[in-house]
Amino acid sequence: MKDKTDKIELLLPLKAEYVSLARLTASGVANRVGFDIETIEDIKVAISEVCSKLVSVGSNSAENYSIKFIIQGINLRIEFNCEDQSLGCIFKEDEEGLGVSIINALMDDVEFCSSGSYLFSMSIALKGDN
Amino acid sequence: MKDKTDKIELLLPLKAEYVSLARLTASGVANRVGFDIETIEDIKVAISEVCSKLVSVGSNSAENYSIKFIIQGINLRIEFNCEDQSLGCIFKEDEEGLGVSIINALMDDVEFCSSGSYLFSMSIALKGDN
Amino acid sequence: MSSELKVREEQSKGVVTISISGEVDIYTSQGLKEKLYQIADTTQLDIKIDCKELNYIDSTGLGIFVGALKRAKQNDKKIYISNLKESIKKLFIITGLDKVFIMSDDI
Amino acid sequence: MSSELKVREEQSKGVVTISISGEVDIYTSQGLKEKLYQIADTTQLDIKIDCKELNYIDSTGLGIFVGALKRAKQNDKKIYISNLKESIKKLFIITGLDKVFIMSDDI
Ligand SMILES: Nc1ncnc2c1ncn2[C@@H]1O[C@H](COP(=O)(O)OP(=O)(O)O)[C@@H](O)[C@H]1O
Ligand SMILES: Nc1ncnc2c1ncn2[C@@H]1O[C@H](COP(=O)(O)OP(=O)(O)O)[C@@H](O)[C@H]1O
Repeated sequence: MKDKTDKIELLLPLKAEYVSLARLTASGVANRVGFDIETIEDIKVAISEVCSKLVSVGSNSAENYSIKFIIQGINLRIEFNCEDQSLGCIFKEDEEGLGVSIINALMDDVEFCSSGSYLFSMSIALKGDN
Repeated sequence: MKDKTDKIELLLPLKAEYVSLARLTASGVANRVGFDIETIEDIKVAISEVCSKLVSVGSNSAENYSIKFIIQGINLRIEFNCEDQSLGCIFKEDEEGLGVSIINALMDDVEFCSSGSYLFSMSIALKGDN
Repeated sequence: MSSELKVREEQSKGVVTISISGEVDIYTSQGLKEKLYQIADTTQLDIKIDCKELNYIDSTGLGIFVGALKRAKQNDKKIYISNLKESIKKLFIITGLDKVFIMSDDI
Repeated sequence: MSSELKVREEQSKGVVTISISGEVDIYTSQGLKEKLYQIADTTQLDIKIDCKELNYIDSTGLGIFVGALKRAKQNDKKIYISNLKESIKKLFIITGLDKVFIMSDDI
């Protein structure tokens, strides 16, 4: 596993029927990083939670959103963005919903309300037993 | 099958190890359009031929290339692009290589040397028996 | 790869069994919701949701299970969840839903 | 999903059989190339490439088969290709390579 950064980005229509495509691409990325099957399933669920939320919230101005996968050594970071910056925080900070619980439990690190160049980000690293 | 246009875009590092990810994402897109398994295999091969060529040619200035999937009704159009516009025609026009034969045979329509906003494009439509 | 979802309904031994196969996500869940709510609203029997062939579910689907449970309870019926794959059982534990439903692999 | 490739070599009945399983693409092909060329350069037997478990191949892999054939011919040996899946047999037909190799499912 080399330590150079690789970036993969997927742009998808803000439509429910493409959320499964986000999962499929995510499984390929996670497989390439070297995650085991169980962790790949976790990553698929976490990504799907964010995509579902984005698709449900929707946008009046944007048709697409992006998922950026940033592979750095054993670490996979996933950033979500949308041209429609008015979306702001896609999950409420004190939200106790199923989606938020799942994302928090499955990912190592979650940034719910980003002040950066993206709406939402989360990351997960290969563990010792991978 | 609705006739609105949906666009999906995948940005990949110009590296051999990500070509399989292009195939994986392509299989998800083609499945969503409604192609049968045999045609999905064909689309995967055609896309892989273009990716392999781009990766072999390489670039001094660009690190990534993009694959844009444009779904319009029963038609799937696939455009390849790279920030490094000096790449020009990625296949020689009179090339008789295996890759070119395969792409020509599997796709309905191929634009080897584009003057448009992309380097290369090809398309395929659902047939009557799909 | 395909995000297809199939929902089958069957009555025997005093339970109505709903077998779910495929993937439940925001796109496929609508059909499941209609079917499950309609059964939960009207059934005279307890409900068993058989997840043996369920390959994927996320909060959209879990929310539908919770909605069905509320309806079943008003109707004085129980919901049993059975044959969950490990990766899915994990989601029930994370969300505490393993304490809300009757988790059962053997009825 | 995984683009892994496995290459096994076995001798029996006067042929050396190379069994390829997985996906041959620009990333995985290097190992196949080394193994196949080395065998084609040195074998005293004809070569059978068994593709029963080959799920994917593109021009990178086909080019390696052609390269191996050139080497085998200099060595006065033949290459048989067997058990191709339909989607892969199609690529041999498209490229005319079905006339260049001995296509055989039964040796
Ligand atoms: N651990 C739990 N126990 C019981 N009910 C729960 C639990 N977690 C969530 N719920 C209920 O599940 C339903 C769906 O949850 P959630 O996804 O948070 O809501 P929403 O879909 O409105 O965002 C809500 O009715 C919520 O009250
Ligand atoms: N139909 C064919 N019959 C015999 N040899 C072929 C055929 N098509 C291609 N080849 C040979 O296969 C090898 C690889 O083909 P190709 O992919 O076109 O070359 P390259 O890898 O140099 O671009 C070349 O040596 C070429 O001559």
